[in-house]
Amino acid sequence: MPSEPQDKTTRLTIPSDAHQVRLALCTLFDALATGPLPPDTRDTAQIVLAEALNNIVEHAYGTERGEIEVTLHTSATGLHCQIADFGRPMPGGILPEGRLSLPHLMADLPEGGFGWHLIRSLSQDLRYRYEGGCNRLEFRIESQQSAL
Amino acid sequence: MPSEPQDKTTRLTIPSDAHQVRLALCTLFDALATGPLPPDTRDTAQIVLAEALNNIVEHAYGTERGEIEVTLHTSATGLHCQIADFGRPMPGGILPEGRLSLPHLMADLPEGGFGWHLIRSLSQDLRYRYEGGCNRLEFRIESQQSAL
Amino acid sequence: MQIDTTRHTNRLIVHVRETRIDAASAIEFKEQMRSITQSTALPVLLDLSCVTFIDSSGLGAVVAVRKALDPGRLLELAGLTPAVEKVFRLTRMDSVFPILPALPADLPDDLRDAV
Amino acid sequence: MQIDTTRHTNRLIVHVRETRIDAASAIEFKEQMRSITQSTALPVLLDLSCVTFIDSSGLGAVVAVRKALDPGRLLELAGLTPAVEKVFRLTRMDSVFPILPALPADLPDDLRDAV
Ligand SMILES: Nc1ncnc2c1ncn2[C@@H]1O[C@H](COP(=O)(O)OP(=O)(O)O)[C@@H](O)[C@H]1O
Ligand SMILES: Nc1ncnc2c1ncn2[C@@H]1O[C@H](COP(=O)(O)OP(=O)(O)O)[C@@H](O)[C@H]1O
Repeated sequence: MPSEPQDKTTRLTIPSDAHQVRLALCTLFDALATGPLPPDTRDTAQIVLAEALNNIVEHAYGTERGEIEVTLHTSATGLHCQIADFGRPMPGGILPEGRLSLPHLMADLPEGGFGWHLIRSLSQDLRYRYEGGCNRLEFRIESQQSAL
Repeated sequence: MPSEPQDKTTRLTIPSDAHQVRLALCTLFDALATGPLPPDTRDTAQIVLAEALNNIVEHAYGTERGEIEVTLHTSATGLHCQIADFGRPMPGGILPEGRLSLPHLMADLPEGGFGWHLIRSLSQDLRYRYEGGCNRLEFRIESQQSAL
Repeated sequence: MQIDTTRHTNRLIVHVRETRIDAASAIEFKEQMRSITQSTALPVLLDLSCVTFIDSSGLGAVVAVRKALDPGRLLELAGLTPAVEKVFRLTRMDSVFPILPALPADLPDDLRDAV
Repeated sequence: MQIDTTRHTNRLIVHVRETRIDAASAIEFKEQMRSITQSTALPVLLDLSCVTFIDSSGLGAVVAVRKALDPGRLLELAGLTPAVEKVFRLTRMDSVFPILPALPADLPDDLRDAV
């Protein structure tokens, strides 16, 4: 079967830096704005990608220089994302749980640790593997007007 | 006399492209936001620089590729700007007058031609020369809370 | 370019959720405004409160939006930040467009006093 | 980062004139908010209507702003766009912050009905 007319693959290499991640997201999502994804799916995709990329900048590369490779593929079932980096592997070789804990006292509210909770809540088919010095993260953002 | 502590020179080379001009202005004025210029002067400077740079992209280089060199120098008397490009010279070798003409009918309103009027209204010591294939534009943005 | 709309007292309020209308975005602004304004016949209120910078190309695009509308249809501007206000004033476009000092409340009346 | 303030019915309304509060701007956001909120003791209403994207670093910065304020001082949020609303909801921060559906009118009363 030939691919759907809206099938499209985009590849991008991003230096490990918060400003470069912002620039890449703006470029990608400006282009996606005229694409086949509904607004809600686009927002979801941008949130998940931002969290995944910022985690790599902060935790996988940290103060080291490095590059992040992003491959996006739009199809009828959504946006398929593959992210590769050559930084530190995930602690324990597995993805963080991303459990949310809400304390009772305002003063105890966490100022971080929301990232993996957002990624897990908003993505499908999440997979991670570390091979040959390369972290590979894959997920799909479902293309539908969900109530999420 | 030693230079004032806030004296600072910034140099930047910008590819002739509207998006690159935007990026350069954002970078420059984000940095200036924490500098010694009052907000009103910063707005004025950004307007004048944007007009000068966009004119070069549109008229001096047009569809050709090219680079624009910007040198900014902050001093007690304001922001000194020098802009160089290797595109077409100004028509007749002199700066456009930038006279504003407001028609009576809405349908006759111009959708362009405001650029040089803004540059002339908001800058001091405006100078232009064309030498050895290079357009050189210089001006100063006065550092004061003017009523403009 | 993110632009969305709300309605308030029989006006289409068009919110530009961008910080710049400039040479890099003027064409897209015109195109989106055309499709938005063609979707209704309501008077239009353009909310520029997020726009902290406009250049002459952006100004030209706002003029083009005005000229593309039926001459009898209202196009008001609101929420001009200082740099935008300056460009409109220096080009005398502040005498061409009705400019409101701020946005009308888009709260329901019963909530308006609660906050 | 452009942030400015207005006052309305004894509240300091803080307008974030940026489209993003993200990992690239979270620190600057916190710093500017600290100096702004320290300049008065008024309750604070954070106007996020220009912000079309926030990530977990931006969210963490809003939490940090809340924690830096006196516990008795009100910090309300208003103008959440869809993507921002989604991040607050998924992290349950919508139950931690009072969130207003929209901004209170910042028009003078006599103009409010004219528009
Ligand atoms: N890409 C990564 N590489 C290595 N470690 C990571 C990566 N992403 C997350 N981690 C680890 O998992 C923890 C939880 O991540 P997250 O939920 O995004 O919170 P935060 O980044 O705000 O600390 C991080 O503090 C870090 O120790
Ligand atoms: N940098 C430049 N190089 C060559 N010609 C220019 C340049 N800037 C302006 N011009 C000419 O002067 C005219 C007036 O410029 P301007 O007031 O900025 O209006 P606009 O750019 O909207 O046409 C332009 O239409 C162009 O013909």
